[in-house]
Amino acid sequence: MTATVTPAIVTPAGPVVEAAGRTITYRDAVREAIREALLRDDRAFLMGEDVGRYGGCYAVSKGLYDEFGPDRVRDTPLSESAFVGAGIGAALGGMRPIVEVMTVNFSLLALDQIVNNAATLRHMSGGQLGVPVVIRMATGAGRQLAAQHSHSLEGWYAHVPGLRVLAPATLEDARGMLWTALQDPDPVVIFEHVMLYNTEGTLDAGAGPVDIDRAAVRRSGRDVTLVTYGGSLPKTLAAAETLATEGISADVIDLRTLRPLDLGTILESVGRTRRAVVVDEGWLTGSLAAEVSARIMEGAFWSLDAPVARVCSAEVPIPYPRHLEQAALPQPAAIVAAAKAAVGLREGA
Amino acid sequence: MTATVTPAIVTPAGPVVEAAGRTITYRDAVREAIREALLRDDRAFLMGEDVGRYGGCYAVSKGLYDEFGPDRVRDTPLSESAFVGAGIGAALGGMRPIVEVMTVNFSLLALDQIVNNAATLRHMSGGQLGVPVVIRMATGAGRQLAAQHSHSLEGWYAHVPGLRVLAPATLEDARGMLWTALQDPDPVVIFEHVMLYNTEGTLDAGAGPVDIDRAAVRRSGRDVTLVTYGGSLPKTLAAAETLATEGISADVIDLRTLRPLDLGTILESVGRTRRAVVVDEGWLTGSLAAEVSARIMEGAFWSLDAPVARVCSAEVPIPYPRHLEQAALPQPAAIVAAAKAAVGLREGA
Amino acid sequence: MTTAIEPHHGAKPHLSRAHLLGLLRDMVRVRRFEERCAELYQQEKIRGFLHLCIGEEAVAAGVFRCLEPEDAVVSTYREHGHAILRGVSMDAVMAEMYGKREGCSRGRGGSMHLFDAATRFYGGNAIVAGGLPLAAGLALADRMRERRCITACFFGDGATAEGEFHETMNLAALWTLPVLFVCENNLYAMGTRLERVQSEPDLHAKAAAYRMASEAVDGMDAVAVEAAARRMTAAIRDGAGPQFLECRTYRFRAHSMFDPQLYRDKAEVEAWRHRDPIDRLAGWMRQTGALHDAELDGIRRDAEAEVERAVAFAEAGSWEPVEDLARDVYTREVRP
Amino acid sequence: MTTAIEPHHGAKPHLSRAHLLGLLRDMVRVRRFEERCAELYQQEKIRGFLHLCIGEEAVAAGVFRCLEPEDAVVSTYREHGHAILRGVSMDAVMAEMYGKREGCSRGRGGSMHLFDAATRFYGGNAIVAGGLPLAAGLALADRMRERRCITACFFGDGATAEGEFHETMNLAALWTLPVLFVCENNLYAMGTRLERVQSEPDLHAKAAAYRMASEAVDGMDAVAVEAAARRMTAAIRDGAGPQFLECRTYRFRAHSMFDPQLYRDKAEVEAWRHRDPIDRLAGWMRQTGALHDAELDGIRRDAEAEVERAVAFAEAGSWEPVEDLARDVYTREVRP
Ligand SMILES: Cc1ncc(C[n+]2csc(CCOP(=O)(O)OP(=O)(O)O)c2C)c(N)n1
Ligand SMILES: Cc1ncc(C[n+]2csc(CCOP(=O)(O)OP(=O)(O)O)c2C)c(N)n1
Ligand SMILES: [Mg+2]
Ligand SMILES: [Mg+2]
Repeated sequence: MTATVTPAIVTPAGPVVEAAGRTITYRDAVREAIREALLRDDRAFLMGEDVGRYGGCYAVSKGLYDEFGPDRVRDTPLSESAFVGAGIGAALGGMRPIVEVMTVNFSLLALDQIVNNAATLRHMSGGQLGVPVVIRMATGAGRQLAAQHSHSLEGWYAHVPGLRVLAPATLEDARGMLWTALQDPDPVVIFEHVMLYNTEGTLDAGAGPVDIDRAAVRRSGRDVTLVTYGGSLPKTLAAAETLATEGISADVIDLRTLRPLDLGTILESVGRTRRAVVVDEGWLTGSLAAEVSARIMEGAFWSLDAPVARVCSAEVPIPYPRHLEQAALPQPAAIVAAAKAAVGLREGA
Repeated sequence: MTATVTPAIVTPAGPVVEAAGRTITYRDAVREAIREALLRDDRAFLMGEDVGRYGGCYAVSKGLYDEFGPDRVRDTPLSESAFVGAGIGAALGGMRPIVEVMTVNFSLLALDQIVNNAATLRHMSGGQLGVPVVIRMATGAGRQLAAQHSHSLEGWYAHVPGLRVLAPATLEDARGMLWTALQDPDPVVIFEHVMLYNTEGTLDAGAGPVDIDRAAVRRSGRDVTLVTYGGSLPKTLAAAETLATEGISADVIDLRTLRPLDLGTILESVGRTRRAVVVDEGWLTGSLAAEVSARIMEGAFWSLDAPVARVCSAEVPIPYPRHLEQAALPQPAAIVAAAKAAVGLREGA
Repeated sequence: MTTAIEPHHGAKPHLSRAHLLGLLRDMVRVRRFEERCAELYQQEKIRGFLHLCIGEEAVAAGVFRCLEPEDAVVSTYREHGHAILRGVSMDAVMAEMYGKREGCSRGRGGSMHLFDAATRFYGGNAIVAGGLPLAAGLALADRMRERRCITACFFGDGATAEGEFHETMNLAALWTLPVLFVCENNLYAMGTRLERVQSEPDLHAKAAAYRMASEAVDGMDAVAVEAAARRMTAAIRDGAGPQFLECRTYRFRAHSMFDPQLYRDKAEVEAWRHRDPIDRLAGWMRQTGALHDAELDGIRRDAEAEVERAVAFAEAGSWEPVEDLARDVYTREVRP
Repeated sequence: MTTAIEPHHGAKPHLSRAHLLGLLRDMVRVRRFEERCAELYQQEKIRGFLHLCIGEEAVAAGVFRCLEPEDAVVSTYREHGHAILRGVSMDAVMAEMYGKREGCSRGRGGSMHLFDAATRFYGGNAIVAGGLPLAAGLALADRMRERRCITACFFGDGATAEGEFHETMNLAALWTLPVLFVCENNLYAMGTRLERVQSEPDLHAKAAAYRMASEAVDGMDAVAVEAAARRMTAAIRDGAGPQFLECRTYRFRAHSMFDPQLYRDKAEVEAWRHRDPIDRLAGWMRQTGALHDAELDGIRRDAEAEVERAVAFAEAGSWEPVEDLARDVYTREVRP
């Protein structure tokens, strides 16, 4: 039995035209992407806790078990290390596993496999072995799930050489990144923010794979660059909207790929606006936002008219009650304030 | 049975006078610190793989098993999650466990316990519970142990609210930080760089507990601030020495405590020198050095005469052969070059 | 799948009428509390994840009768019953469900993270099997401090597949730690049935791999649970080392409030409902003349009243001020 | 502690003289290779951690006779013997020990990380028990691709305490994956003896917790190992699911080159040395007239020559240029 990969009519990378679109949720978009993968590549299969009969803890894989059966939509025991490691092993063995970990907090139980095996095997074997596994997981807060279900640890994954890390923030990316990731001969980790699953929008019926090498400018402006990704994109766009009403126009950059970072897009923008605010749901200290800030320091220091600011989560285990949870997370008001402070600091105040 | 904590003649915090000192290794200093803890506090015990009969994989606990017996120097099965978690539980139950994890790479297997339990229990329980555990582990490269034994992940731990993270780089700190850490009602993680264990020096016989709240200025200078910690301190001091011969005088700051960061000391120095280089054995992207750079950006942007530079590890799983391993790690020459570049860039080149 | 232990068995403890009434009262209180929680969830007074133990009350009722005040408890995210029967005030538990400052975790934890230092109730742990190492550690501390108490550690059938289960079982058995491992086997881990994820679905048999004593009991029978737990806790206190108690039970409701239960037949649920632990004990007591209808009504009314008081308490509670968000992350505040 | 399986047993495979000579040759090659490595370590030609399997050669000798070229292998950091008997060229293994570009991992891995895609040798894994999930995954891939091959997965006694062992055993048994789990029980995990860290020191008994077939054999007896491995691999190929083979063996040398061995008596080591797997097979063959002294000398000389060729190859090898440090971190180079 040899691998069958069916070529499909692939829409070119880039924003999909909204014409002929249909209304769909982010969750549906992820599901369609998984379905396409299972249809087109018989080496692909989905594996994880409750992905099958239950339909996925966030209902992402609903219906796929009935369509593809228990082999290709494979329920696993509660054993994150074993099934993530088995995904890595299956990738070594020529499959294209899509492994779902319910939530980034639980991925700590599988981190040994991801860091010590998936990320290192190619280099450590002198280039002989490849691990084309895709690991998807939910991340982020906002559903009042408290301190053991609300972390945003994607910055940690972005620290690890050997991994590629994606954070789809739009319907197009939720729909398109998976197939591209599956073509990657190296391990890819995809973070889906829990607050995005219910996002609705219009997606072209022919929407397909997207490029995963470049950050996207989601809104163009002159005065300040707002850099963000994932679940913070809607908040950042809302902040940009507010800023616009106050006469400040913002470039909004969606990183999309957290590793490797597309520095070109960031530096080009900061070179124009001379100010930047980085928005990231990770805890402030040691956040991915720190890396972006340091890179801007290194690559655009002489263009800066103000220090790069960060809007991140408060340094607390996320608490349960809504008012405290929301207070702990980056909010549009804080982004607006940081952007205004940056702009106000023009000409070395 | 109630807890007995024997007061000891504690030398005041701060540099220990070298008079009346004896020659001793970093390894010996850590051992003495553990011994003191076991002698003074009957709630303290050491637990980990091969800490007992074997004497510790880096020979740190040699002799302690014979002196204190199998209850207080407790060999564990190979099960990082269970014994680190048991340390957390024992701390909840009123003990003062010192848990040794052989190497930071293996600590990934215990990360769930450290992040989801140790770091969150106090906050999540509304302040009712405390976890006074101390977790020690070796970190870093330099012994040609290759890609699964050479990571420097202390920056990850420094990201987690609820943890305190220490990196003793000197004999005094190796000797003195443990007792202070054991007095902390919250979890403390201590990183011992593998290349420091054999470091020899003179230590005052009465050396004891040291403060863990402040960074230390290990060398004073005017032209540039070099910020570092742990195993990179000797390299950074060597670089400062070279710089001095070329007429550049450097402040060398040893962070000592990686969380919470002592920003005051860093910003005071950078305010004077107006330039900084951060040296960190972690992989560049997402390193602790990024956080330090971002903090300097935020706190001292207007004082900077050059972008803050970073000297970190190359973004590769550390390879085995010596020439490649050394090429992957921060070296004095790179630190010197970065410092000279920063100084050369005076007056906005 | 159930064992032969029945209320009329010989191994049972002193089954005074008062004792049986106590068991019944315990289960009714938990049941009523959770039914009310389900309503409050619909009203959005309670948010986040809510896991009910309705149908499984006999386990907590039986086990907690065997614990002393100095003993410790480690539980899961399905722990309302455990907390209440451990003696955490229902007011404080309900206020916690609301996220109010008067809650037993100051509102920070919610349904999944109930804590109470006074009764040594160590959570409320929402990482499946993540509580087990804590239990071993608590027991180790008690042993090293020469306290004669034990730690009861609850977890589900799903947890037994996790590495942390295995590592902790070995550690506890090796060090003969005073832990009662209570596996609440309700046949499902979320939507996945036991046999689909366990190569050995006879869970208590796993204890043999650690030379740990184990037993499986009918978890729908509070008296059977208590009888087994009493034997085991006595053995643990006598230094016999940890014991593994598998309670075969069933949850009548969804896994959480987001679960359409497509993975099991209504008929299966119905069949188990016929074994409702409350009806069963009440029925048996009535048969033997140990319970009159009026008494059961009284128990229900009392529970109802207690729950309503708790709701009122929670409603009247206050919100933690936002300025206190970072309180209790550390004891000493040394932030930069 | 050893089982009754002896070379003169009935269950043994075709014990042709050539076959026995082959087993002997295998063990001698590995032994000589590692003795030379110990010398090279003293000369600082080899650095880092070096774990020798001297004394344990019968395990690899017996098991690898039962593998087909398409089968996969997952090993530990004590894997020189596994790699060599799998068929990785000794030249490439020795060059790897030196860290040379001609090494089987391009010099990047060293002693603990031997890899060879051509013989499906998947490491060389230095996280204890970290290889087990990989083995399950490889076997799953083979099953899904309808390849009839199996995966042999080696690990030590110490590994069986880790959560990853437990999780993988369950997964493999549940999915009837074609894995041969080979536990090299040498009684010690570093300096810690089995009974001090395992509540159930009879390791093969642990397989029952997963309904997995298991067996313990005398791991100092290559023929016994081969006989058991042959039965088990045949069963696995026939679809019987994973099998657990415990080989009771002993390492004659230190855990690594940094180990003063304070944790065990010289007498214990001596006693085991009397069961040296090479002497034992040679002695038995001599007794039965299947081996002449000259032949054994020949085998030794051949091994010696092969090892010296490998040393020369390694010495003549080249260093990866520093500019290629970041090569092979990713396939596509898309660094910023
Ligand atoms: C480590 C981990 N993995 C996954 C989850 C998500 N999850 C929460 S409850 C649950 C099912 C647990 O089943 P079981 O142990 O039988 O307990 P029950 O819910 O039936 O009481 C799962 C998969 C989790 N909380 N933690
Ligand atoms: C997860 C992990 N913990 C600890 C270590 C350190 N370590 C390396 S080998 C070893 C002993 C392993 O013993 P065993 O599994 O019996 O194998 P053996 O060395 O006896 O062949 C230990 C503790 C490690 N490599 N990985
Ligand atoms: Mg269950
Ligand atoms: Mg061993």
